[in-house]
Amino acid sequence: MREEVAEAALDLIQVEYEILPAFFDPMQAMKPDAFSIHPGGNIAGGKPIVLERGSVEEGFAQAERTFEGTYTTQVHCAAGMEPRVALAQWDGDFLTVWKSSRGIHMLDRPALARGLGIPAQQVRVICPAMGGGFGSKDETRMGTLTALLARKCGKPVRMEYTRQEEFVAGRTRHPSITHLKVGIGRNGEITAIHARTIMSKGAYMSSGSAVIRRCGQGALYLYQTPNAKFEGTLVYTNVPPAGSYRALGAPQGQFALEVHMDKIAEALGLNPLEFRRRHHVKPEGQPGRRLTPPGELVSDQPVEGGIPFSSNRLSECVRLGSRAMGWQRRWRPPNSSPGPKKRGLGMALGLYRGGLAQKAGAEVEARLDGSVEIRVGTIDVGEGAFTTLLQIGAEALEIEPARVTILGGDTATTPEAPVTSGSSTTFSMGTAVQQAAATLKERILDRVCAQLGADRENVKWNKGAIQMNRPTKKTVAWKQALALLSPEERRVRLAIQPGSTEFVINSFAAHFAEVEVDTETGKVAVVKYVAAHDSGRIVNPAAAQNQVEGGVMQMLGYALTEELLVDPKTGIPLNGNFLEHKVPVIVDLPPLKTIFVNAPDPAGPFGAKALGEPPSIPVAPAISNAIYNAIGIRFQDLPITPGKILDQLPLKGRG
Amino acid sequence: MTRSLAVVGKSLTRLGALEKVTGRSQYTGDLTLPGMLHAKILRSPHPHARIVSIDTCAAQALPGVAAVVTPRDVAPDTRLQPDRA
Amino acid sequence: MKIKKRWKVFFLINGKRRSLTIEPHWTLLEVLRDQLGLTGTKKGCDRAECGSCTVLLEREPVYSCQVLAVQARGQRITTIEGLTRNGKLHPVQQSFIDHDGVQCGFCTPGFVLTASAFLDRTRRPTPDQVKQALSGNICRCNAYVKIIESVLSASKRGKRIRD
Amino acid sequence: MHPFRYAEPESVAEACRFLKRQGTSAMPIAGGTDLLSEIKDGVAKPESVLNLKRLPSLAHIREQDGALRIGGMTTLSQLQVYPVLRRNFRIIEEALSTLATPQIRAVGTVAGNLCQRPRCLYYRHPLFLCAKKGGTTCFALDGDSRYHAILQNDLCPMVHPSDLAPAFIALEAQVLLAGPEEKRLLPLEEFFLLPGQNLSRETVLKPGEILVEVRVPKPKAGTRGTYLKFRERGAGDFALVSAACSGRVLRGTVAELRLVLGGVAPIPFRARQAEEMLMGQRPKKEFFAAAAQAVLAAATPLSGNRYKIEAARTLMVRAMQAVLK
Repeated sequence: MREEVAEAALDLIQVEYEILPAFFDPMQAMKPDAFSIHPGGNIAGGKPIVLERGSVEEGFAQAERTFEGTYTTQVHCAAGMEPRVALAQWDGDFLTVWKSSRGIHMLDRPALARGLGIPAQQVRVICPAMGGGFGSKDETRMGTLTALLARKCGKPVRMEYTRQEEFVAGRTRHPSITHLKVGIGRNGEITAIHARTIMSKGAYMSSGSAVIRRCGQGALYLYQTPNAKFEGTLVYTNVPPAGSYRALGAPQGQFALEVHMDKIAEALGLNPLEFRRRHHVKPEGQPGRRLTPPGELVSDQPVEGGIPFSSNRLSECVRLGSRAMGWQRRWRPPNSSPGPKKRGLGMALGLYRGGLAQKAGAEVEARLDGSVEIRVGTIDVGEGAFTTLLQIGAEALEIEPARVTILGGDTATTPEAPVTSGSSTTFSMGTAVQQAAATLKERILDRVCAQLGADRENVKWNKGAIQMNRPTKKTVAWKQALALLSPEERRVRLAIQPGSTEFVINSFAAHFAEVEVDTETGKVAVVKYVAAHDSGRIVNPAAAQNQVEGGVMQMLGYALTEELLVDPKTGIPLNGNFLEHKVPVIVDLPPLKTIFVNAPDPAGPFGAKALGEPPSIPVAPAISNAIYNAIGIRFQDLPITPGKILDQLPLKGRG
Repeated sequence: MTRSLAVVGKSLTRLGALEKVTGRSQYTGDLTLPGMLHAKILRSPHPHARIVSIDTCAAQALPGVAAVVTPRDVAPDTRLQPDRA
Repeated sequence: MKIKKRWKVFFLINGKRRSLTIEPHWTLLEVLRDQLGLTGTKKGCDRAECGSCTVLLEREPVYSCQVLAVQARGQRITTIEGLTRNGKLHPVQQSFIDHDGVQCGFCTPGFVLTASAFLDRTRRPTPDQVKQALSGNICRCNAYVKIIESVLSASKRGKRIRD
Repeated sequence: MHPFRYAEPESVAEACRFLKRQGTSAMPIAGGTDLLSEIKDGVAKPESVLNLKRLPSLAHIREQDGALRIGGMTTLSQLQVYPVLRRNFRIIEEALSTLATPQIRAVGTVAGNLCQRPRCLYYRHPLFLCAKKGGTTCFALDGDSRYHAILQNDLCPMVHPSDLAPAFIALEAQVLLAGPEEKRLLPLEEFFLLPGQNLSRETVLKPGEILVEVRVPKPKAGTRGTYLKFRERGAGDFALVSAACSGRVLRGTVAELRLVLGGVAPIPFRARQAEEMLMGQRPKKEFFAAAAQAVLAAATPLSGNRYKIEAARTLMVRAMQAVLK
C-alpha cells in the first residue's frame, strides 16, 4: 500500500519549530497586549462588524425593563461520513482535479488557478458523488497540494484525509460567546435588541466573515422591533480553524436569542408560545424605512426595516407545530412534574435567508432522441439537489421526468454556477433551470407554430407533444417537434441574477421539543420532537422530510452530546473521532414529526424557498428551553451534557 | 402560475439512489488513475509555531517516495487557499 | 508456527474464490478496496466507529477496517457488490430506494448489509429491534427515520419474496 | 498501519512459549478492534502479533459443575445468543446488550474485552506521551477529566472500560490463565491491577500468559442480577458510570450482595463497603442510599468529573432496588 510509504516518510521529515505563544480562549487572545497571531492584532479586521437598525440606545431609554444574558457554544464538527479526498492529474499544462467540493466553479477553479499560477481555462474541477457536505468541504487546499505534487512527479496524485484530520484540519462550527440585552416597553413591546458575539476563529479566516454576519440575523430580524443592533467580533486563536458548517453562525446566534426570549416570556408572565406569537416578525417585515434604493436587489439578510417578506408563514409554523405537540393542553409551568424523571416542553423559532446567491447559470438541451439534459455547475452534496432541479426542469418543460437527465459537478461541461451554500441551490439554481427550460419550451412552440402556420393561441402543449386545433387538427409528437430545431436552438444556456427588488426572501421554522430529564443521572431523553417549516412550496416531500429529520437529529447532537474537546493546556484537540465526538446514532432518534406549511412563495421557482439549513437552527434552544421547563434550570452553554446538568442540580446524597 | 403541477410536489425517487444502494456510486475516494501516487500532510504538533527549518532529505531517500513539497515549492506571495490572514 | 511477512491467502468473496498475496498488517477493508477494487465498501473512520466499511463475514456484519485480512482468510465475505443477485436487487436495497433511506449514500452500503444480515435472522422485527441492529452504523445525514422505514418495509417485502 | 509480522500458533502452549520468548515485542490479537486502534494511533508498536482467534480450544461455551465456562476466544455475539444466558446470567446478557456495537460484538472476544487497554483521551492520543506510556506527566489530572476516574485516581485516572468485567465480578467469576509452564485460576477481581501496582499494565498477566477461560458459577436460587449503564449516546459509547449488581434476599433480609462499578476507577470497582453495610439488613431505599453514600465518601473527583459521584450514587441505588426485592 503506497499510502503507508507516504505515512512512513512523514516520520522522517525533520522540522525545527520556533514555538510561539498560543491562545485557546478568544477573551485572552483579544486583550490589547496579547501576542499577535497575524500582523494587526487578533481581532480580525481590527474591529467588530456592526449592524444596526434604528438606535438601541433610544430603544433601551424607552424600555421599562431590560434583560441581559450570556450564552456560549462549543466547537462542533460537521464530520460528513466521507473524508475529504482530492486527486490531481496533469495533461501538459492542463490540470484536472477531482475532489469533494461545494463550489467547483466559484471556489476551486479560481483558487487552483491562483495557487498554481495558471489560467483558470486550464483547470477542470470535477466533484463526483459527495459523501456529505453540511456546509463544510469548501476549501481547495488539498486540490492545490495534490496538483503541486502531481506536477513535480509527473504522475496523478491522490490525498485522503484521515478521520482525525477531518476533525482537526477540516473546518469546525465556530465556538461563540453571545451577550444579549433586550428592552421591553410598557405595553410589553420589544423596544430594542442588542446582541454582541465573540467567535473564536482558529488562525485562519476561512468563511468567518459570512459566519459572523449570519450569527446576527436572528437578533436583527426574528422579533419585531424598531431598534436592533448586532456587533460581531472574530478573534484569531490557535484552536482548530473554524469555517462553514450548516447555517453558518445562525445556530449560535439564535440559540442565544431563543433561550433569552424564553426567559423574558417567563419574566413577563407569558407562556413562551404566546410571547412568540405576539412578537415574532410578521409578513410585513420589520418597522423602519427601506434604505436599499428602489430597483436594487434586496438583501435576504437585511438590517433595515420597511421591506415586506415575499412570504412569511411563521405564524402557521407556530400554530401547526404547537398543535402537533399538544402545547396548549400539555404545557405546565417549569419543574412541575413529580419524581426523579421530569418532563418538559420547549420551543424555539428560527429564520434564515431564503436562498439567494451569486449569478446562477443553467443549460438545458433537448436531443433528437427525445431526451433532455439539464447541466448545472453545482453539485449534489448528498441532499438531493439534482433530483429537485430535475423536477423543476421537467415541470417547466411540462414533460415526463423520466425523459430528463441532469449533469453536474464538472466545470468542463457545465455553465458557471454559485457555491452550494446558504441553502441557495433550490432557489437560485432552480430559478435558472426553470427559466432555461421554459425558454426551450417557448422556442419549440414558436418553431412548431411557424412551421405549421399556426397561432400560439391555437396550440396546446401536452407533455411535449403539440396539439393544434386550427387551421387543422394535428399533433406534432415531441421528437418530431425537436427535429424542427437546429442543434443550437435545442440548447438554452442562460444565467440569472436571483433575488427580488421588492421583498426580503426568508425561510422560517418553529420547533417544539418534549424532553425527559433524569435528575439523578443528568441524562436528557428527547421523547417527542416537532419541526414545522415554511420553505415555500416543497419540491420533493420525501427528500425535504429527510433534510428536516436529518437536520434536527444532527443538531440534537449539537444540543446534547457533540463537542470537539481541546486540551486546556496544550490546545491539542482530544477527541477527533466518532467515538468521543458523540454524533447521534439511530437509537438516539426520538419520535419526530415534520410539518411543512407548503405555501408557494411568489419569488421562488414554483414557489420554493430555502430548506437545507433552516432545520438546524432552532434545535438547541428548543431543547434547552424544554430542559428548563422540565427542571427549572437554564442551560446557556452547549452542549447540555449530563455532567453540566448534575453540576447544577442540588446533590441529593449530600442532603 | 395557475396550472396544477405534475412533477414539483411529488416525491420523485432520489437520483443516484440505485447506485448508492448497490455500492456503484463513485465518490472521489473511489477513483484510481494509472500510476497514481499517494500524498500525506505532516502536521505541526504545536498549536502555534513558526517553521525555522525543514529537512526532507531522509524522507526523499525513502524507497517509494517520489516527491516532497514544502512552502519553498510555492511562490512567496501565493496561497494554497484564499484563506485571508 | 508460521511467522511470515507475506501471506498467500484466499477468500470466498461474494461467492467467488479470490486468491492473493497480502501483508499481515493490511486490513480487510484495504484488501477489498485497494487489491480487489471493491469500492462499494467505504472508509469512513478506519477505527471501527462508524460502520461505513461494514461487510458480512460468515454472514455477520463486521467493521472491515478493523479486521486483519489475514485473520479472515478462507472465510465467506459478502460486500455490497455481492448483495445483488443476477441483476436483481436485494429487498433491502429496493426498500432503501423506495423509502428514501439514502441521502449522501456514503454510509448506505454499510447500512444495507447490516440490515440484510439482521433480516435474515429476524423475520418480523419491531422498530426497536431495527434500531438496536443498526446501532453500529452512523449516518451523518441522519436519515434515520427513513432508514427505519426502509428496513421495516423490507422485512415485509422480503417475506413475500421468500414465500 | 505500522507493519508487523503475524503468527498463528497451533496450540495454547505454543502461543504462550512464543509470547514469553518475544517479550513485549509480540502482542496477542483476538478480534483486534482494540489492538488495531492502538497500533494505528501509535500507542502500541508490536513487531509481531499472534492470532489467538483460530485456536478452537478457546472458543467454547459450556456448563460444567454448575458453572458457565466461556473460552477466552468466544465472541461477544456468540455469548450473547447462548440460550442459558437469559435464564441464569441476566447481568451478563444486559452487559452485552449495551456493549459497543453489533459489529464489534461479532468479532470482539470475551478475553479481549477483559484485556482491553484503558480509555483515556490522553493515553489514546498520539501526541501525548503520558506517564502510562513511559512519559513523566499525567495530562488528565489537570486536563480534561470529564471521562476519568473518581476513585483510586491519584496516579493515573484512567477508567477501566469493560462492561463485562463488572458483570462477571458481580457473579464471582474466575479466570483461567495459561502460561508457558502452568495454568492458574484466580478470581477475576484479582486479575486487574491498579496504576499504583503497575502503571504500564492493567492485569496480572505475566509474560507468556494468556486468558483462556472465564468461569462463572451459577447463582444460587433466588439470586437476581442487573447491569445498569449510564452513557451519553444510545450505542457505541463507553459507560460514564455502570453498575453491576447481584444479590439475594432471604426471609426479608439481604443474604447476599455484590455491587461492582464501571467507569469510576482504573479497575472495576467493587463496592465492598456497601455490600457489608447491607448484609443482614432489610432491603430499604434509605439503606441503599446510605450505603452508596459511604462508598462515594472516598471519591476524589477531578475538576471535570464531579458529576460522576451523583451518577454513581444513582446507579448503585437503582441497581440495588432492582435486585434486592
